[in-house]
Amino acid sequence: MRTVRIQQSPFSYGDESDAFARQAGPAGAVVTFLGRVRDEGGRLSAMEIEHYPGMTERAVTAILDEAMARWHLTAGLVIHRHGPIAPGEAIMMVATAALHRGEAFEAAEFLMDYLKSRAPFWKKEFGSDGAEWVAAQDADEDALRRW
Amino acid sequence: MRTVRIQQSPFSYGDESDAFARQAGPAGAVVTFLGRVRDEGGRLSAMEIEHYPGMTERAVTAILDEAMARWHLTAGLVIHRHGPIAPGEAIMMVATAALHRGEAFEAAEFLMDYLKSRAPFWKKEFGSDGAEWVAAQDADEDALRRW
Amino acid sequence: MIDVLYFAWIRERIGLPKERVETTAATVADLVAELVAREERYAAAFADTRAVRVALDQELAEFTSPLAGVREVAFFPPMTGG
Amino acid sequence: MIDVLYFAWIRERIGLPKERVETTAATVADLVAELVAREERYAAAFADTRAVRVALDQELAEFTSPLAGVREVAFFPPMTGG
Repeated sequence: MRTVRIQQSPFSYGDESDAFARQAGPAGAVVTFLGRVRDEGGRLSAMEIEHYPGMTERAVTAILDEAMARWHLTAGLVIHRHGPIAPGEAIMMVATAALHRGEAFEAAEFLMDYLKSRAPFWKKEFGSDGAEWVAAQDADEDALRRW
Repeated sequence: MRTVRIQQSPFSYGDESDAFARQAGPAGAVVTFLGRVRDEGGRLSAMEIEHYPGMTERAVTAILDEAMARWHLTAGLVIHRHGPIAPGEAIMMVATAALHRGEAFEAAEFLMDYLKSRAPFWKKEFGSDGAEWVAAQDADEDALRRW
Repeated sequence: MIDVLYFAWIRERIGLPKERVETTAATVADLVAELVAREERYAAAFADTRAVRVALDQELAEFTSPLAGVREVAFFPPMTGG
Repeated sequence: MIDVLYFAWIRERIGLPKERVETTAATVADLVAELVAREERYAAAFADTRAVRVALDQELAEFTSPLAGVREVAFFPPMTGG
């Protein structure tokens, strides 16, 4: 079972995790990751995520398909929001289910590394110093090399 | 916030994940892991987990304390069941929260590796071939060497 | 005619998210050269092409990629999802 | 007097989860030797001590560890949690 949702609306980490585990089949291991807006010690008042409708769904689905094939996942999920998001709110989550824990963990880390620099999302931060586009980190690009 | 629960009763992965994320403070990254009883293609009818009351809580708390210090977690959680558990049911979960995803993932994997071979739990499987204690795997012991 | 899309700070510098462009450019690099020659705001957006990524019909591509048969070109900064 | 606890298949082979033992054994290995000399079921449980782990007062220890001051000794197979 493969699920990709690109949406503006908030989602419930608990409800999504629960629903994912229920439909994950005979998997012994489920890993979920939740990414949230940090408040950077109060300096960040909001974040806005721009994306590329159409390409986003294609790119995320391709990344998830690769992870599912490579680590023999019984289920995989990516939810990623766009639009305005407040500090503390969820930005995105991934979930992986596999027979063994090593596969579920590796697939989840792979998904995060690829979503970070290969899915067409751009973060803009609004804070007390004004608005600024988040710069890509060399470390994020380097993270892809291990896969 | 550090939570260790050793219990016989089932737990809800969704509710626990949600509650964990809510109290995880300014963490940008939350990782949760759910371990379940596999049905081994229908050959397994039940599992029973024996533990060492007293030592279990001490050992699990020590492992979680080490993970929280080493990866600067803002919150950490381990729930582990004992007693009879049916195929498909949850055995245990861990959750970690950190500022960055790398720390949350590493801490969760460390916790799993250590819980697997350093917390006093023993699994007995009941199946069509009778009952058998699960043997420890050399690979589980090897997994500790990377930390 | 080709659809050209801009995202994030590239969209902000050029001042629009999308336009139709009449071009006979053979490659992405040729198209960029045409745009840069048009107006200062394009020159500003493409001042450092190492900071610009390109997709052709919604697949990541290179500046050397040919444009033959392509209907949609998108320019954007390195992605920051997750 | 010392409390001795057994878990999993070691408990099953010996046939009880816990007993109080009168001993002057200096180390864990000495205690195991005393138990093995008692009855066949202890010999069966400790036949391969590479497959037996020990905890002293709820902390993992070695067969060479001294028993002085220890109140609770536990014997069990390699753990299989998680």
